[in-house]
Amino acid sequence: MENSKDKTVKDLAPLRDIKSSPELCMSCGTCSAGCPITGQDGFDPRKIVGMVIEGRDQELVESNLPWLCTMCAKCEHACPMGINITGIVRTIRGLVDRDKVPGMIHKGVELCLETGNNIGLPSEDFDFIIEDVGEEVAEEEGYEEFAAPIDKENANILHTLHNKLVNTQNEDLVHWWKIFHAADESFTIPSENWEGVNWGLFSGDDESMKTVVGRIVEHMEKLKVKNLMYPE
Amino acid sequence: MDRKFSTLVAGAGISGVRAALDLAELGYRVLLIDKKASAGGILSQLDYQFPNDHCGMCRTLPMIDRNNGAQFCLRKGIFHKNITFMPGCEIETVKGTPGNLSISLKRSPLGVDPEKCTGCLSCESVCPVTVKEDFNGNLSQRKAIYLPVPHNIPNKRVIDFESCTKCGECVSECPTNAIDITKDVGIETIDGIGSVILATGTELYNPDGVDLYNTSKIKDVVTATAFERIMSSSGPYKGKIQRPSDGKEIKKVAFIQCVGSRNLMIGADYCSSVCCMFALKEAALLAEKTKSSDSAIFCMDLRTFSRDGERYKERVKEKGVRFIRSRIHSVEKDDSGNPSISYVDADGKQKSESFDLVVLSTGKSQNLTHPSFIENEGVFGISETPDFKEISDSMINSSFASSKAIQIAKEYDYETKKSSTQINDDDPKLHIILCSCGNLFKENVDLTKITEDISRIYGIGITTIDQACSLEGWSELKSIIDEKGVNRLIIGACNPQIFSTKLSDNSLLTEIITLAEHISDTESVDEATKSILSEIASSIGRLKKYTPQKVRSMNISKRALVLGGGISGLSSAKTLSDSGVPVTIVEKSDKLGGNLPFISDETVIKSIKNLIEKVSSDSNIDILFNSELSSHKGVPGKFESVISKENTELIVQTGSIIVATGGGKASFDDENERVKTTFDLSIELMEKKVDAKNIVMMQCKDSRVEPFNYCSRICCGKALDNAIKIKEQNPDAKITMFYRDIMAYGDIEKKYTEARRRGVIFKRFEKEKYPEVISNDNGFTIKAFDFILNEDIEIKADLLVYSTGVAPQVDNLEKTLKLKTTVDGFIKEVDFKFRPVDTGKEGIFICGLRRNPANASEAEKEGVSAAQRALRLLNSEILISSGQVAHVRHSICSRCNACVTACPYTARFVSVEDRKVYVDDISCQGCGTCASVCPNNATIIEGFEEKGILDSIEAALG
Amino acid sequence: MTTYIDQTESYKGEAIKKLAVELLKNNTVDSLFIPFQNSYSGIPMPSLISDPEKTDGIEPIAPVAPFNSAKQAASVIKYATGKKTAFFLRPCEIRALVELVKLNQCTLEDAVIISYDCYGRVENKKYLELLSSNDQVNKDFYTDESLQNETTTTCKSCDAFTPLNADIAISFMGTDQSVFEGTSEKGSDVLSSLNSAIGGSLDLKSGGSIDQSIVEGIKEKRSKEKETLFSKTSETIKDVDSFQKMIGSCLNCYNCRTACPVCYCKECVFLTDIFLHDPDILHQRSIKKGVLKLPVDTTMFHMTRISHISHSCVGCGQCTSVCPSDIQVADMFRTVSEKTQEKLEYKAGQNIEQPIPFLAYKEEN
Amino acid sequence: MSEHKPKIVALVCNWCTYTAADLAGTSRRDYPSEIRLVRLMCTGMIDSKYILKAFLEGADGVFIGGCHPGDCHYIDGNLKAVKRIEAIGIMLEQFGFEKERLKLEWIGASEGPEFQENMQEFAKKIGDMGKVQTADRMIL
Repeated sequence: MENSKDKTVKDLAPLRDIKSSPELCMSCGTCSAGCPITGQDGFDPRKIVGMVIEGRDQELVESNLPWLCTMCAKCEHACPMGINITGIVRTIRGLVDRDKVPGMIHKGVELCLETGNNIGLPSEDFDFIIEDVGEEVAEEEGYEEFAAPIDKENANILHTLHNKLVNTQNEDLVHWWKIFHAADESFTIPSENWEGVNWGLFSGDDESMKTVVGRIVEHMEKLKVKNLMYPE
Repeated sequence: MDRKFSTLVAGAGISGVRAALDLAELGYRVLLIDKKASAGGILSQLDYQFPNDHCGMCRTLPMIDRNNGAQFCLRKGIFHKNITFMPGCEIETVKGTPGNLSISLKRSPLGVDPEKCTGCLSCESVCPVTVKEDFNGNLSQRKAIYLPVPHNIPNKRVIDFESCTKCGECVSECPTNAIDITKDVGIETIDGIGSVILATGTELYNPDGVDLYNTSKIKDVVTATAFERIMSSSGPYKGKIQRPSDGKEIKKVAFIQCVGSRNLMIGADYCSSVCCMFALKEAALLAEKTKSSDSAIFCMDLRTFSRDGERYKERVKEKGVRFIRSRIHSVEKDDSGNPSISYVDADGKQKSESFDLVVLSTGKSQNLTHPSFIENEGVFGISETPDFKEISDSMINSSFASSKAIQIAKEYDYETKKSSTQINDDDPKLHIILCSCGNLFKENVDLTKITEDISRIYGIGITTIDQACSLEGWSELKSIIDEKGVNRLIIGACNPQIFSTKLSDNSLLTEIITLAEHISDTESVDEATKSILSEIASSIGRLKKYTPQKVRSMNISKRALVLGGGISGLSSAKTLSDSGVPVTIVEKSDKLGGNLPFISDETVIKSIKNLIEKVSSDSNIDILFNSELSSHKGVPGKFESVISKENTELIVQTGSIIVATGGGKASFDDENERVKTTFDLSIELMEKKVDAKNIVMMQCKDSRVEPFNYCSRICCGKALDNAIKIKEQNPDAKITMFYRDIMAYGDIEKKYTEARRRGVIFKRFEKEKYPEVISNDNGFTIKAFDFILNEDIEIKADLLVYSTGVAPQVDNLEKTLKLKTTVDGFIKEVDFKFRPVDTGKEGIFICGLRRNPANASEAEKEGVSAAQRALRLLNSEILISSGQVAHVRHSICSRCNACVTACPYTARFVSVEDRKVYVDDISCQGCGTCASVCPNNATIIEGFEEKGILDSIEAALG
Repeated sequence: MTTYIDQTESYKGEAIKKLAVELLKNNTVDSLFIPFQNSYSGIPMPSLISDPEKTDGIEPIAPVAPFNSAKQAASVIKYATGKKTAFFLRPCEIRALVELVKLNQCTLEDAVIISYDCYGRVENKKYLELLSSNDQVNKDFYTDESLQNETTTTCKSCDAFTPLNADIAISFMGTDQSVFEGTSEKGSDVLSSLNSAIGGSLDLKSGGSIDQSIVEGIKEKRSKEKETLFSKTSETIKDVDSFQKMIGSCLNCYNCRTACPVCYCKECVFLTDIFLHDPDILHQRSIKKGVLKLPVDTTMFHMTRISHISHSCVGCGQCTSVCPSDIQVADMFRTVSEKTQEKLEYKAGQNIEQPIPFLAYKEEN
Repeated sequence: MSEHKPKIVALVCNWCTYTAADLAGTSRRDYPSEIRLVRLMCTGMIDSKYILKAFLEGADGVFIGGCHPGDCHYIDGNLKAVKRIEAIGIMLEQFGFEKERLKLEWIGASEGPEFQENMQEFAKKIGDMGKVQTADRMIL
C-alpha cells in the first residue's frame, strides 16, 4: 500500500479489455443514467470519473462517495468507452486509510485473516453448528443418510460459506444440503478458513483479498476438488 | 467485344443514382445494379428530408436534355435512356484493366418476369407465407411474394426466396404465367466495362439483441427508420401515427442518440454523421403532425454541422422538443407498459420519464469494409469506407467518383451519339389501340360502344388487340402503327408503364391510358365504359393539340470560367481541363492556393501544391491574377463576362461559370500574443513547439450565435488536431477545451477519442453562457460552470486559443451574377440536399467556402462536383434543347413581364435591345408557371398547350 | 401645404386650364396630356399638347370621357423618354394607370399627374345631346344638379372620386375655391417652382380650406348608391343561369375589353387560336349537347376576363358604356371585383408599391 | 342526394400528386371512378381558365393536387398557384359555385393513401352537395 500512495487512481485503476483509461470518458452520462443510486448523497459515477481524470484523488479518498457505490457494475456494463468504473471505485477505497473504512468491513477482513472467517467464529462453535445442522437434515424423511461432509477429498464441489449462513441463518444451509443430497452431488466443507465472503473486495484491500482467495485455492488443491461454490 | 457500358454503378441508392445520372447525362451508358430487388436505397423509406421536411429527390433528375429520361418522381424508379437497372445483383469479382473490366455478377432470381407481371395481386393473395416487412421496419407483414417498395413503378412483384417455401401456389394462380420459382442464383459475367463505381453505402446498426434497449421485450422501442415508416402514409399504419404495442397515438417520443455509434465497446469509434439531424427532423415532424411538443432528444453533442443545422435545431426547440445532454443507459417498461428511461438532468439529478415511444437513432453498422476489389484499378468508391453521409455530402462525393469514371469513359471512347428524335409534325393522324387483356376488358367494358362513340364523335378508329403486353401483342401493335400511318397514338392498357418506356424512342406522340383504373368490383359495365370513354376523349383533345416538340440546338462556348484559384477552384479547373474544356481562372490575388497557408496537414498541403503545379502548367488553363469579375451577361452555354485586371478590362466568353471565390477565417482581433486562433496555432505548430503549459481552447467563439449562427464544421477537427499535436510534443501540457458540441462527425470522432486518450480535458458550456476570460499578468483565468462536477470552476491558462469560425468571401458576386445568398452571406444552392453545387441559375455553379464551410478535402470534392455539373453543358459543342419548354409569341406579347418574375429558373429575360421577353431554352424546365401568369397565351409550353388541356377537360366531362 | 386660386372665374375648369398652360409655357413640362376639344369632335378627346400656343381647345373637366384614358396615357410613357408630361386625369384613370405601371405597361418617371374631385361623367351620346342644347354645359354641369343627375350609374355610385396617387390634387368639393395641393414631392416641387416663377399671373395664394363634411356627405350618398347597386347585381349574377340571362345577348364584339383600361393584352386570348374553334370541334359540341348556340364561349369569355382582371378593376364603367347590347358589364365587374379585392387585401390603383396579388411571391422560407 | 355520382376534374402535378394517384392505383386503392385526372407538370401551370372551363362544362368539383410547400420540383410553383386559385374560388362563389367545390390539397409522392382518402372524401362531399348548377345545362 505504501508504494501505491504515490500513484493516482488513474494509474492504479485496472483497465478493461479494450484498455480504456478513465481519460476516455466523454462524460456522456450513460453510467449516471443507469446507476441505481445516482443523486443519493451526491453520488454520481460520472462525477467520480471526472474527478479522477482531474487527479482529485485526495478529495475522493476523503469523501464518502466511494463507499456509497453498491458495486453492481450496471454503469460499466453500458459504458461506451469501456471504463472500469467499479475498478476505479475499488481503487479509491483501497487508498483510504484502513481505520477510516466505514462499518465493519475492514474489521471483518482483519478477523478473517486472523480466524479464517469474517466474524471470528471459533472453530469448535463452527464444528458444532455444522454437525447440528447436518443432523437436522438427516431427521427428515428421505435424508436419513445425510451427514455434513467436512474436508472430504475428491468431492465435486468445494462449498465455502457465507458467515451469515453459519451464524444466524443456518436454515438456508438446510435447503442447500437437501438439494445437494437430492441431486446426489458430492461436496465438501473446509473445516477451517471456510469463509466464502471476501470483504477485501469491498474495502479495496487487494492484499488481504489475495490471502483469502489463496486459502481457498489451497483447499481445492489439497482436497482435489474440481469446482468451487461461492456464496456471493 | 461488347463494350456496352462505360461504367457499372453498384448500389442504386441516391449516391449510385447521382453517379449513374452524371455519366448518363454526358452520353455514357451505365449499368446500375443493386443487391436489393428495387432501387432507391434508404431514401425509398424516407418521405421527408431536413431542412424543409419534404422530399425533393426529383430535383436530382437531369435538367438538360430531359427527353432522355422519365420526367417523374424519382422515388418511383430511375429511368434514363442510358441507364440499365439490374436488381438483385452483386459484384463477385472485378478483373481486367480500366477500359476493359470483366465483372462477374451474382444474380439472385426475382421469381417474377417483370415483362409479364401485371401487378394484379392474385399471387399475393394465395401465398401462404407471411413474414415481417423489413421495408416498414418490421412493423408490418408481407407475403413471400411481394412488392419491395410500394411506390416503385412498375409495380412488379418479386419473390423473397429466403422465406419462400416453393409451394407453387402463386405459379398456378398467376394469370400471365409470370412466375418462375425454379431458378437459382446465377453468375453472369459482363465484359468491356470501363470502370466501376462502388456506391453500396452502408448498413444500419442493428440494436436487436442488445440487452440495454430491450427491443425484443418492449415493442415500443423502434429504430429511427422504423419511426420514419410509422410517420409515412405508405407505412405500416398508413400514416396514422400510432405505436406498435397498442395502437395508441404517439405524442411523446424519446430519441436516444448514438445507438451503435461513438462506442468503443462495439468497435464503433466514429460518429455516423446523420443521426442527429435525422432525430431533429423526426422530432419536428412529429410535433408538426400531432401538435404535440413533449418529445426529448437524449444526446451527448447535437451535431448540427450541416447547412441550416443550427437554425433548424432552434426551430425544433421552439416547437417544444427538449434536448437533454445525457446518453441513455437502458430502456425499461413502466407499470403502465410504457417505455421508460432514466437520465441525468442538467443539475446532475437522476430522473425517470415515460414515453409513448422510444426511438433509437441507429448509426452505421460497425466493422463494415469495402470488398477487396476496391483496390483494383478502375474501381472507385464513393466513400473511403462504407459510410453514412448527409445527402448533400453524398451527392458531392458521388460526383467526385463519377468524374473519375468519366475520365476513363472519355479515354476509352464510350460516348454514345447524342440524338433527339424529331417528332413527326405532319397534321395529327390519330389512332387508338385498346388492349382487351385476355377477357378482363371484354367482360367489364362495352368495347363496341366505345368504338362506335369515338368514331361517331371524333371520327377516330379503334383497334383492339388481345395482350398488348405480350411479345405477339407488341408486334401487332407496331404493325398497326405502320399500317395506319398514324403519327399520334392512344394506348389503353392495364399496365401502361411498359409502353411508355418501350415507345420513348419512337417518333410518335403517345398518350397512355390506364384502363384497369376504371374497372372495379363496385362499378357496373356502363359506368366503366362511360369512364373510359371520357378518358379517351380527354386524351384525344390533348393529343390533337400537341405541338410537336421542336428540337433546337445551340452552339456552346466551350470554355469555363472559374472564379477563384483556391482549392475548390483548382480542382474544378483541373477536372474541366481533363475533360477537354479550356478554362479561365480569375484570381483576385497574385497566387493560387487560397487558404493553403492555413492548412497544417502535410499530406493535404502536398496534394494542393501538386494541384497548383498541374494547373499552372496546364496549357488548357489560363490564369488571370489580380483580377475580378466586374460584369456578366448572357445565357447558359454563352455567357459573356467582363474581367477587370489592373485597370484593363477583358471579355471572356464561356459556357459555364464556377464560383469558387472561397472564404476564410472569420475576422478576429486580439493584440495579446498569448491569444491565438485555432487556425493560426495549427500553422505555428507545424514549425515549432508550443511551450505553454496550460492551454485553454475555446470553441465557437462568436460562432453558432446570431449573427453568425452556423457551424463552421472545421474548427473542432482542427482544434483536436492542435491538441493532439501539443500533447505529442509535450505530454505534460495541460489542455482544456471548452466546447458546446464537439462536431467530430464521421471519422473525426477518432481524433476526439485520441485527444481524450492523451489527457485533453473537455468542458462543455451552454450557448447562453460563454466562459468568462479574465486576463492577468500571468495569463488568463477562465471561469465557467462544470456540468459534470456540478460546480463553478476556474482554470488558469498561459495560452488561450479561440476557434473563430469561417466566413464567406465578400465579393459582391451575388449581385453581379444575381445569385441568392443565405442570411450568413454564403451563396445558396438551389436545393441544399439534392443539388448542392447548383446555384439555381443554370450554368453557374458554386463550390468551396463561398458555399459553405468545408475542410480542404471537402472543398476539393465540391470543386470536382461543380465541374462535373458544368460538363453537362460543356461536354459537347452543340447543346440540344429538351422538349417541353416555354416560348413566347412576340406578336401578341404585351411585355408585362409577369412571366419574368414568375420564372423560378431565371430562364426568362428582357432583351435590352428590343425590350422583348426571351426564353433561354437550356434553363427553362417547362414548369409552366410563366404560361399561367400570361393572360393571353403569349407564352406557350410545348406539350401543354392550353387549347389541348381545355379540350381534354371538356372531353373528360362530356 | 396647400395653395389655392380664388374662384373668381365662373368655371372651375378655367383654373385647371390656366395651370396647364402655365406648366407648358414655363417649360415645367414638355407636354400636356389633357382633354382637348378639336374641330372634328364635339367630345373633348385626350390629347398630347406640346405647343403652348395651341392650348385654346383645352377642356380639362368636361363631364364626359370618351374612354378611360389610362391606356392612352400609358402609351405616352411606355418607357422613359426624358420628355416630361403633365397628365390631367380623373381619379379612376389614375387608378388604372397605377395598375398599368404594375403590369409594366408604363413608367411614371416622366409623368406629373394632376387630378381633381370628380363629379362624374355622362355617356358620350348624352353629352352631345346636352351640348347641342347648351353650349355652356361644361360649366353649368358643376352648378346644376339636374345635369349632375345625368351621370352614369357607375359614376353615381362611385365613392372613390377624390384624387389618389396624383402629384397635384385639386379640390372643388367643400370649397368655393380651387384648392391645389402637392400630394407628392414631385407635385409640391412643380407647384412651388411654378409659384416662384409665375405666382402672380396664376394668382396662387397660400392656404385654402376644405369643408370635409361636404366631401364626406357626397361620399356617403354615393356609397349608399353603390351598396344598392351591388346587392342588386349580386342577385343578378347569383348563379350561372341568371348570369347567362344577363349576358345573353353578348355578341362577342369584345368592345368591353377594348374599352377596359386595365385589359392590357395586345391581343385578347379570346382572339387567339385557343378560342378559334375548328369546325369539327363545333360539330363535336353540337353532337354532344344537341344544340350549340353561337357565338360560343361567351360565358367563358366574361368569366375569364373577370378572373384575369377583377383584382385590377378600377370601376370606371367604360365597359358598360361601349356595350352594343346594353349589358351592364361594369355593374357585374365592380360587384365581383369589390369582393375579390377585399378578400385579396388588395385595392386596385391604391398603393403603387403593393404588387398585384398573383405576381407577388413570398420567398420560400 | 348522395346517390348522385359527382363528376370531378382533378388537376394534378406530375411529380407529387400524380405519383400519389399512381401509387394509389398500383396499390389497388380504389378511388372514385368519376374522377378525371388531368396531369400537369406543376400546379404552378394551372391557368384559371382550366378551372372555369371545368365548372362551365358541368364539373361538380375541381380538385387541385400539388407538392407540399418546399417540395415543388420547380422550387415554388405550388406556392405561386395558391393565390391564383384562391382568387378564382372567391370569384366563382359570387356566381353561385359553392367554395367547397374547388379544393386545393398538397399530396406528396408517397402519399397514395392520402390521395385515395382525399378523393373519397371530396367525392363524398361533392356528392352530398348535389349536382353543380351547370350540370346538364348548355353554357352559352
